[in-house]
Amino acid sequence: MYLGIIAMPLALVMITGGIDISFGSVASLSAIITGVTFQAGLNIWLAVLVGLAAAFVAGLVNAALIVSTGAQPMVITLGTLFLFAGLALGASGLGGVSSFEGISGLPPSFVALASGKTLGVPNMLVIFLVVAVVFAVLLGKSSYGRQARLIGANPKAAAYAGLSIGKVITVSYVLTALCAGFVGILLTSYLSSARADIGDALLMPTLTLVVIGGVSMYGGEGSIGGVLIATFVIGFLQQGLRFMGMTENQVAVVTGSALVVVASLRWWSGHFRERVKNRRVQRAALKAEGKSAQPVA
Amino acid sequence: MNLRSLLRHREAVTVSGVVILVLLVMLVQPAFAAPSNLLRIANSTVILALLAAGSAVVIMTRNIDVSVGSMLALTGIVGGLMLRDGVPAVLTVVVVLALGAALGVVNGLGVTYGHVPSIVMTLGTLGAYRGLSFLITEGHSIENVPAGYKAIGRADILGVPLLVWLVIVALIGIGLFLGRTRLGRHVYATGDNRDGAHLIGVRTNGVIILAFAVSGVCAAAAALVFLAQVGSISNQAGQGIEMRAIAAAVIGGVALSGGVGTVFGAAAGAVFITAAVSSLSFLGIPGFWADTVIGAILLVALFADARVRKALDHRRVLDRYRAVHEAAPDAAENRKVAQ
Amino acid sequence: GSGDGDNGGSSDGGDGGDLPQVAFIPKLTGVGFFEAGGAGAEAAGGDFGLDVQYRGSAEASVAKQVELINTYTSQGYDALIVSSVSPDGLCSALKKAMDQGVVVLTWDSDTNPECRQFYISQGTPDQLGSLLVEMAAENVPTDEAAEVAFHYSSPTVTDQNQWAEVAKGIIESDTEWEIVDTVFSENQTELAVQQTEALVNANPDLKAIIAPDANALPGSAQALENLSADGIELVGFSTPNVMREYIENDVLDRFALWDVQQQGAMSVAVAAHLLDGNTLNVGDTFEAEGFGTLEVSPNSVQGYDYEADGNGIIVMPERTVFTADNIGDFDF
Amino acid sequence: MEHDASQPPANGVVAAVERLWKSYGGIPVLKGVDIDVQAGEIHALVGGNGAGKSTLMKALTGVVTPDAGRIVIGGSEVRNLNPRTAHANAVYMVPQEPQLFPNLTVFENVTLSLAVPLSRAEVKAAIQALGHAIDLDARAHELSISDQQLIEIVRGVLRKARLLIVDEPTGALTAREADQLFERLRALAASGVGIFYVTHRMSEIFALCDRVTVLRDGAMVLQKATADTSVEELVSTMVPESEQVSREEQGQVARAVDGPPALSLQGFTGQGFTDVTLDVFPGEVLGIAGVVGAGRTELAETVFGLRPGTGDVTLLGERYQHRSPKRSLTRGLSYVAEDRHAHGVFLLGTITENCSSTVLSRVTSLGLLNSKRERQVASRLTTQLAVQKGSAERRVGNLSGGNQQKVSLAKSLAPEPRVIILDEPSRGVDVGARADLYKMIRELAEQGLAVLLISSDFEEIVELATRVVIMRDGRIGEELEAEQITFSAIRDGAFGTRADGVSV
Ligand SMILES: Nc1ncnc2c1ncn2[C@@H]1O[C@H](COP(=O)(O)OP(=O)(O)OP(=O)(O)O)[C@@H](O)[C@H]1O
Ligand SMILES: Nc1ncnc2c1ncn2[C@@H]1O[C@H](COP(=O)(O)OP(=O)(O)OP(=O)(O)O)[C@@H](O)[C@H]1O
Ligand SMILES: [Mg+2]
Ligand SMILES: [Mg+2]
Repeated sequence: MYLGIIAMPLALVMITGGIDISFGSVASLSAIITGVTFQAGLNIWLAVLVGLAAAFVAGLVNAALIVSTGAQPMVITLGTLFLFAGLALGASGLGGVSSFEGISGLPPSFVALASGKTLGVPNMLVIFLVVAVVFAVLLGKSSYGRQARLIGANPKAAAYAGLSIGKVITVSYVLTALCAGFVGILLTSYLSSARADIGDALLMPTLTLVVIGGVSMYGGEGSIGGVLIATFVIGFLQQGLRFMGMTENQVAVVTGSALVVVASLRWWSGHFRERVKNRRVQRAALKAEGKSAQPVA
Repeated sequence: MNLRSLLRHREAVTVSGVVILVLLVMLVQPAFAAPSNLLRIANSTVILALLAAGSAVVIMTRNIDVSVGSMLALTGIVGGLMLRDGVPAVLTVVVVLALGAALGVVNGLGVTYGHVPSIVMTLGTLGAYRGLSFLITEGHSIENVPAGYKAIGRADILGVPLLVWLVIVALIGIGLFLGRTRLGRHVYATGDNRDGAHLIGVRTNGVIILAFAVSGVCAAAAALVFLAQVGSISNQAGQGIEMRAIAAAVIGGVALSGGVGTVFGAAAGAVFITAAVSSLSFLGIPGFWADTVIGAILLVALFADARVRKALDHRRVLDRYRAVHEAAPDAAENRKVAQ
Repeated sequence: GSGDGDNGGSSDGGDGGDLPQVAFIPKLTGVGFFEAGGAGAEAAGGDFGLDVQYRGSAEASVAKQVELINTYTSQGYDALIVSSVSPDGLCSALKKAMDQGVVVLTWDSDTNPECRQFYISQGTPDQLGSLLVEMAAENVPTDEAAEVAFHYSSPTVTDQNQWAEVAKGIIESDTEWEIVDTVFSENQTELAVQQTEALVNANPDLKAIIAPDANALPGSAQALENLSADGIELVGFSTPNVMREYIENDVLDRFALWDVQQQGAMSVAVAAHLLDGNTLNVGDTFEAEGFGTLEVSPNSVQGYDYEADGNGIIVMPERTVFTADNIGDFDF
Repeated sequence: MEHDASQPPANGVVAAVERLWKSYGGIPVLKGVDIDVQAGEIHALVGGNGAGKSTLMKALTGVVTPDAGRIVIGGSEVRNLNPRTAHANAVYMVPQEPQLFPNLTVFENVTLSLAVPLSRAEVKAAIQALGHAIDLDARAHELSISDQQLIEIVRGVLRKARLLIVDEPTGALTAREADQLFERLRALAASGVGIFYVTHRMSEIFALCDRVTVLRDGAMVLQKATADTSVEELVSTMVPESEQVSREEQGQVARAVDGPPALSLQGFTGQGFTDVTLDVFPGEVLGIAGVVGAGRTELAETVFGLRPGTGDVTLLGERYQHRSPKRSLTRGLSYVAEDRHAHGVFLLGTITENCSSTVLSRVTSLGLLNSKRERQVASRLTTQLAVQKGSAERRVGNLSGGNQQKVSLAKSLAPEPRVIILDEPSRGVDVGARADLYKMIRELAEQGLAVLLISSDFEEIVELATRVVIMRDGRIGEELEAEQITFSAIRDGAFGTRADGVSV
């Protein structure tokens, strides 16, 4: 779920042809800043706003560097991955907590954010579905999403078509950072402790969801629906395998192989379907001409 | 070669980055530029440089390989087990490199004939290979690599560590292969325009499989270095190193969009990263701030590089147009003659 | 049957036959230290009639551990014995497990005391922190100025930071030493080698490296071997099998550890005692087969204020300093 | 193994396909086509956009795998053909869209495709023989689309092929370069090479080719020696009667001279052109003629706001500084890019998405796309431009070249501009569609649009322009009006031959 919430804006970034690998650090940064400001005496919900603001700024930094230098987003966000992670550590130090302790004592109302239920439905599921709907509409139905897709498909043609490339790209990185910050705060609520390393393990699994969801690394292709399906399928698959008593490493081997096999089958099944269809039209056309088919090669 | 044409070579920019970094740190701590320390940095870079070079070859074909860390672990564990159980070093080296090639070929086959996007394929094997290494070791790390083998890690020729020499030779080999041979040029062509390469008769599938195999061999070579330098290996070895390897390649001028870059650039990028990390101890920056400083160094370097590049490109466009227009009267002459 | 069975949560969930199921969870798998603890725990399972399973994830992360804990809780395991990567990160998951009647213990690395019943400790931070300084002081006189450095896994890991803090405090108050740097190697062996090499080159007058991490210590030893640096004293915590050759090659003189296999086994013994329906409180003693008499200490030995019934710390009786003389006696 | 092209095979037939079928997604594109080419023959292949010409040629070179049918090369059937085996059988195709390696140098681009290494001098000579000098060390992505096309052709002619296929090579070439190409092709044919020549230009068929085959909707509808047929016959078989549009009279639209110019440039200077001053009035078609490399594309892109430039621009009576594509489009200036694959269309997008890409704000309410309005825009434009029938949800990347060009046009017409710059608008457009296009350009002008037409096809300029300026080496040369607009006048101006009194 947590992964899914970041996977969706990340999908957006990748659809514009970019990539953001710094989101784990942004999650940490936002979590720790929320914790530190809370500890300094701020109301927890105001502290959450401060944490989100930090994430917003982090997103702007990513976007500004990428748009202004034109360097590859992968390396820029690698730089900010280190930078934000370091700042998160630093912030916890400045907040007077030793970085390894984390900040606890968060109010129950905040802890209930991630682990509570609303009308019997887990809050996390509600949040996840709301975010999913927002992004599905944004990418599938809005002008912004269309522009993102067109920019990813062909940035030069997008420039010729008068699209505001800088603006769209900036929004996509800022959204990713905001969602990452939000996830950092949700994890803080879930673990009822704000820590500077909370987002460390998010990168690879989130990236996996996005690419399994069918988003192209080179931009222009992909949908939120795919990411959504990937989130649930992978989640259930791993949970199920664990339930069957597999060790983490066996789970890793099985998920890894399943991933590859499914991706391959997706292509091959499409290929065979197309061939069957083409054969059928050909036969029909030949029959109409009153001749018999003579399949060759 | 004047400065501008030098700067146009991306590797040269990365090397200058390293030099500038060394000079800056030297101002604070002269010991940083001591030959012994520079050699140590070179020695520490060997593993990352090999992985970066392998990643670079794959990236040149417009694919990506995030499984290098897992391949390092798996091949290293097999190598470690063989060495520990007394298999001769030469045989071990051959088997490990062959295993690396095989793991790479699996990636390559999945990407070409399996039609799996390379990021998905190698994310899959990232998990699978590491899981396998765990299943082989059952979680135990492999100790007691024979001292004779570990001596390789400390041997030197003319004061420069043997492993550094070996890696330089390997890089030159790969570099010559890519730059000078027909097949090597096909690697670039495939990454630059796969349809176009297919059209002129390049075996693009073969080239891609080859690139992944090279990456696997590089990871296996890195594993052999790991065993010599570290003397033990666990199934955790190389976890998360794939991103650093890719970053090194990109810093060294390899474009993720394919068709551009050299293995020397990738290796220079690796040196840059290692030098930046190890400069911290010399600058007296506590480990606590390490990430912040590394991030800042990287971003400043990228920013400066982008500025230089933009200015150069601008100059080049102007030069081209000037050349076109100055040549124009000439061209008109030719046309008349041709009439 | 389950131990604190008042909630009637779980009898024998899963498919583990009739034996109560116990999950023994390391910070991460693939490290000799944890593997040894796991082996000790699984072996002890047979002695105490428990089905002990050593389960962990390959990376040390809060999220992974929470996932594991939740999985085993919902599968109806009877006891969880965790080496926590975070003092409070696992709290809500562990509390949920306790609410369902699962016996929750920690070993090696503790959580906040309210999130578990008992912590099977290898030693209090005071014991281990001063042990580090004592070992270094064997070869580096405390009354002379000397440069020392720390090297362990990460600024966010709990136990190592606690030991280091105690050690740093002692160094500051009781010695003339100066702490020049603290470096981290994030559980990566090759990084550990490189960090120590850089450390040594950057500080030519360095006299001692204190590496209380099972990965940083062998990495540092290898680095000193690679650099042929003789004048530097290296001490720390790691397992004997990993360090044997460095002791034999005289790269370092001594390092310490507790018997981690025994720690695993002891945790299982405590779990078995609780699953038998017994209760334990601070000050209680009980006989555990093979361990003699164990005593429950208050949480305060670890620096906590928290006090509650059925909650405390069980400290392992002894820690071992390994030297060339005794290392041959150990195999883990 | 390369075959020596100088030895014609015993059998006169170099290559043939028999009963070839190919469908895409259940839609047949080739319906059992039979065609062959003789040694020494130049065989023209013509047909409307999307008739299947390129697909047929791709099948012959193994780029696409046919669903059924036989491919015979040099007398024996070749199964499982792929480009490599095609090369081994000495078959080579110059593709319709350049497929160069953008990051490799020109020299590498040429030599990589050859089995025998060539020296730099040889490559240079080969390029110069077909056109003008191109820097061998330039990277292919720095070349204009016409230069890229030229390099593609050079690759083809240097290749020792027994069967050479050229798919619309002259689309991006000027008359002179085309002439040089023809000479070269004739020489190759004389040495025994069989050549398939795909084109939309009727004149070329009769000037160059021995035999002509007309393809319509994936089926062969006519095959004759060129001597036995006529333009009229070809056109009428290519385009079904019902769809034929009567060719417009040569009569040009009168321009409304009175009133201010719609677009006016004063002392305009930028990369590749200097001190350009010109006015375009509403209702006129101003042709800008010139040879490849004259700087016309740069001029257009600078006005449109894609490149920096200095000097005064007045658009619809207002000064237009701080130019950007977005501002241009909202202020009524559109540009149809020269390189449609790189700049013109989104190959991954659908026809509808392409059409609406320039008017997204108009089909959006409250940030959400109104798909009904979007489809209306798209269907109006696709009908107007006669884009291939079928679903508007097709990917543009799957359309034939000519139809892609129409989509590129549609995209620029969507914002209902007052001034439109067309850069090589009819490249790759078939005869029928070209007539439609010309008619449409005239109509646009009649409706009061100011049209700036950049074209290297001088006939096109003659046919459409009401006024012509000639650009050479980045400067505006002479201006031609009314009767002065003739093919030879333009050619003389463009090549600068008039000044020396050399007649052509
Ligand atoms: N990859 C593809 N997928 C789906 N349809 C395709 C694909 N390639 C071509 N087509 C369709 O096949 C038909 C024939 O295309 P082709 O490119 O052969 O036409 P053409 O005769 O060369 O036209 P033009 O003169 O415009 O170049 C068109 O309808 C086109 O849309
Ligand atoms: N991006 C670029 N960088 C450097 N030089 C370029 C670039 N684009 C084009 N040129 C060069 O500038 C010159 C003029 O370009 P271009 O061919 O676009 O002119 P043009 O008059 O529009 O010709 P045409 O429209 O007939 O192709 C050519 O020699 C070309 O190689
Ligand atoms: Mg075509
Ligand atoms: Mg042009």
